[in-house]
Amino acid sequence: MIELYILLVLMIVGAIVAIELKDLLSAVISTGAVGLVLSIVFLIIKAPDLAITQIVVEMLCFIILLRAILKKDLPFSKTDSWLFNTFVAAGFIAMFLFVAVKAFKDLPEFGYPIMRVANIYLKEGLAKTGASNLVSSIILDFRAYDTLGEATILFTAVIGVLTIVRRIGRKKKDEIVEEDDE
Amino acid sequence: MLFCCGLYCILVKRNIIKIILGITIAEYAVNLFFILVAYRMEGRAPILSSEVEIVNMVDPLPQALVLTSIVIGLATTTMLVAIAMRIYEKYGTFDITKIKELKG
Amino acid sequence: MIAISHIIPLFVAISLLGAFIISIIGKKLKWIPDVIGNITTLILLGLSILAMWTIVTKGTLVYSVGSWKLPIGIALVLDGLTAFMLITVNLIAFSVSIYSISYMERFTSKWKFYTLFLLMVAGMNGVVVSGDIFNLFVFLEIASVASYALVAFGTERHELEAAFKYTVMSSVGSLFLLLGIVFLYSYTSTLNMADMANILAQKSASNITIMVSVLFIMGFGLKAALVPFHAWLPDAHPSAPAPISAMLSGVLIKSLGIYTLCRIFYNVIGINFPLSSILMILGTLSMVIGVFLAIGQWDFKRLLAYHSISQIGYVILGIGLGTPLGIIGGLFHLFNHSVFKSLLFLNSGAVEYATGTRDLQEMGGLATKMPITSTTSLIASMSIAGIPPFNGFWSKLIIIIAAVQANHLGYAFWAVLASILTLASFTKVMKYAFFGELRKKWSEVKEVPFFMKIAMVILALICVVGGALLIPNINEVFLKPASDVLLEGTKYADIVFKGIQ
Amino acid sequence: MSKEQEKGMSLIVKVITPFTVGLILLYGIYIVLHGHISPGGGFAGGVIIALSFVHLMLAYGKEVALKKLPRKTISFFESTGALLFLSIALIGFSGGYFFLNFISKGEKFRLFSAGIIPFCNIAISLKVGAGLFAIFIALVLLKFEWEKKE
Repeated sequence: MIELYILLVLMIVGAIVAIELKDLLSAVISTGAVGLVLSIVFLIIKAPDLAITQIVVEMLCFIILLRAILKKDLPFSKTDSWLFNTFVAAGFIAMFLFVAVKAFKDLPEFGYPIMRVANIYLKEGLAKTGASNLVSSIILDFRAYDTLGEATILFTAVIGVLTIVRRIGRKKKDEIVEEDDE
Repeated sequence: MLFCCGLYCILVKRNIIKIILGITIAEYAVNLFFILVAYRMEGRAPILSSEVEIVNMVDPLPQALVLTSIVIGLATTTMLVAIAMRIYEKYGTFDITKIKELKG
Repeated sequence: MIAISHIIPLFVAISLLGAFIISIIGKKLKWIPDVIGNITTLILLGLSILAMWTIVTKGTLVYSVGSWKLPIGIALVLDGLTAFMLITVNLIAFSVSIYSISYMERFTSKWKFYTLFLLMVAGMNGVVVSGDIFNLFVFLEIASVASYALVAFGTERHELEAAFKYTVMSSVGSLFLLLGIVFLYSYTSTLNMADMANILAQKSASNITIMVSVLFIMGFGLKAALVPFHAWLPDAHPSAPAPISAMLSGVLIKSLGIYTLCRIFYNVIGINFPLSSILMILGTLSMVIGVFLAIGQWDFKRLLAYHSISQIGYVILGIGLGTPLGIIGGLFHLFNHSVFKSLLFLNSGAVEYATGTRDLQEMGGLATKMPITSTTSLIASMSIAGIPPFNGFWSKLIIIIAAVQANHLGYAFWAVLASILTLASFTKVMKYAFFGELRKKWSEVKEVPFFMKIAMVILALICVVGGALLIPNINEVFLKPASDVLLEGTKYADIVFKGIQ
Repeated sequence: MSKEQEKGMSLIVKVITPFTVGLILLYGIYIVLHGHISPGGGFAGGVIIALSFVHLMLAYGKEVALKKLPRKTISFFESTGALLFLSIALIGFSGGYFFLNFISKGEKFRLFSAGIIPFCNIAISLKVGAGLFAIFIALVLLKFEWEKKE
């Protein structure tokens, strides 16, 4: 278990570094580091599917973010008048943590989940779907409808990105603009 | 904890890219939390094998859900990056204090 | 014979099918997106009326996807509230899609618009029919992601900025929701809402319930733009193209925010006193602050957006009261608000289409040039301000009566005050935009194209006859089942389990 | 983006890339096809496939990559993947239930088993791969045009 804790601390450190760094490039890179650590954590806590997905998604995010900031690492405007804002945020977070800690006590103990429904999956999954990867059998059979939604979200995002990068959005009145459909 | 870091970042920072990073980190945090609550001591990965029967597998359901939520996060991030890049194109800055055409 | 419950997944499947087909062939042929978009929404409207009929004759229906029985698979539930929301969503979607045939000529890439539009409708229908909490979240995200893109559709700088703000706030809201779902899952170890309600009822109230309630109020409050979380709405709604503003303001914030809020608080967690008073306070705050902010506005669409916040407050107040009359009033006002607010946004779009401005001070005397637009918007304004024969009056009246009956005189007072202020601000709109002297600038202005007129007239007719929904017989069919669902509270679980057999 | 980068990276990268791209693509396909028996699945595989093309593009510049996979083809693949997935659902629907697992389960632990799951995986991977690559291209091209303007 000790390695899990080390990795978690690493993640938190990475996140703080990512937030506090002034340079955008370094910030993006340390976010990438957090993502990679996350995928290792997934591996340790026995979720190989997630580890694979996380690592590739992380790479893609990383590349896209790099694209966005490349050659744009302008100096920040260092206005320090955000002190008030910081206090409000810190207060909010403290409150949130307080409630969360109270709520954690009611959760089942770490490492011993209830697993009511999950046991059904574990017992009958193979017999009913024939897939030995239970995660696959859940996302594509028991809960395939969710996956349809998930695929649709990606589809929506693709169309959305294509929509946003259009050159000319609005036609001027009585003017024929050539449509730039790709 | 990580979630709070992300939240802090969103609330405090005034740079668009930083906000995006904050959202990403907060997403990681929620995903991680979901998997952690489903972890079982001495658990095994939920993949059956033909030779040995494995007992004490971890809960596969949250893993499936987190898979979905990772993809949702990816979709949101790409949308945000696309909007951010267009904003940069129009305004020439990522600093949100300088982007203020709309009030309230 | 195919069982009637098979219509439930069709709500999602048909709209997705339409979206995918448009995205494949819509680029080549210009007329395809219009035709498919409108046919799809028409079919959906028909199906939702059929669904309503089914509810009345057969009662609640439950459909399990992939033939997996309840706790394992995903269940779709069709009950009174669902059918009510389906009709609202699809009615507005249909009229908006007719309207956009002409209006969206102003923008490039119409096929992208229709694809995103149908995806958004699919998302909303999916949210409404879902009986599974994670599934609800997934479809909520579909609708949100589509709406982010639609807000930025014009790709002007202020539109992009509004879209960014909207996206950030809304994704924070989604994160809160996801966190809430995680807590619920680890506490009950199930995702089905009915099952969850059963388990939560067995365990006594605990910190988890409080935590989850807080998270859900924050999350759904962000989606529904209740007052402490409303900052994105006045930017995002005016920036979108007019049909989308109508959709966003008319149905999106309701099906994503209010419907889900009601469903989870009433049917899963179970409403209790502190929760309902929080809802009522939030509702009243939204109501009053929204209307005060609205009075000072000169931008037509921004003014409407602030009024949306205020009217959402009415709905939440009515639902938060928790008495039968209050819930009926809240739901009825939800429907009415969808109709007249969409109509007003369409009107503002029509004015913008004809004159090119949204600033009320520049308009004036448009009534002579655009008779249909001005008549319909007169009807809608009277309706939103609560003038007797129109539908807005009845629903506000019911909410206020309910508040008085429940001994919440303070809330009733604020509701009346907000209503008066609404009337004042719409008098201003009518005076500056449509009546008064005709300015020289607008002497060339023409009435909007045919399809836009049709859409506006349909909605205006509904506004006029909307009050008739209260006549007992119709009421039995339309509103009663919906409010019953909320009143039954956590008995929801038993009904769903019964429905599965 | 400077001219140099439009053409691609250095010689070393260009020589190595053909090998690695093929391997990455193969690995992606492997992950997709074995999604139901080992970790992985449509999403991971699809992303890996997209990444292999992204890799090609980074190494050689956009012309080569776009020649291999023109934009029309991408958007076609994407929509087809989505439709395929929906139609799997609808075929099941005709058999009685939405998303009914209508193909026989087959022998356990073999490649051809588990009913509709492999097919779903393939559809999703098509969609995800093409979709993500489309996003990537859209963002990259946006940047090119913008820099031209300056």
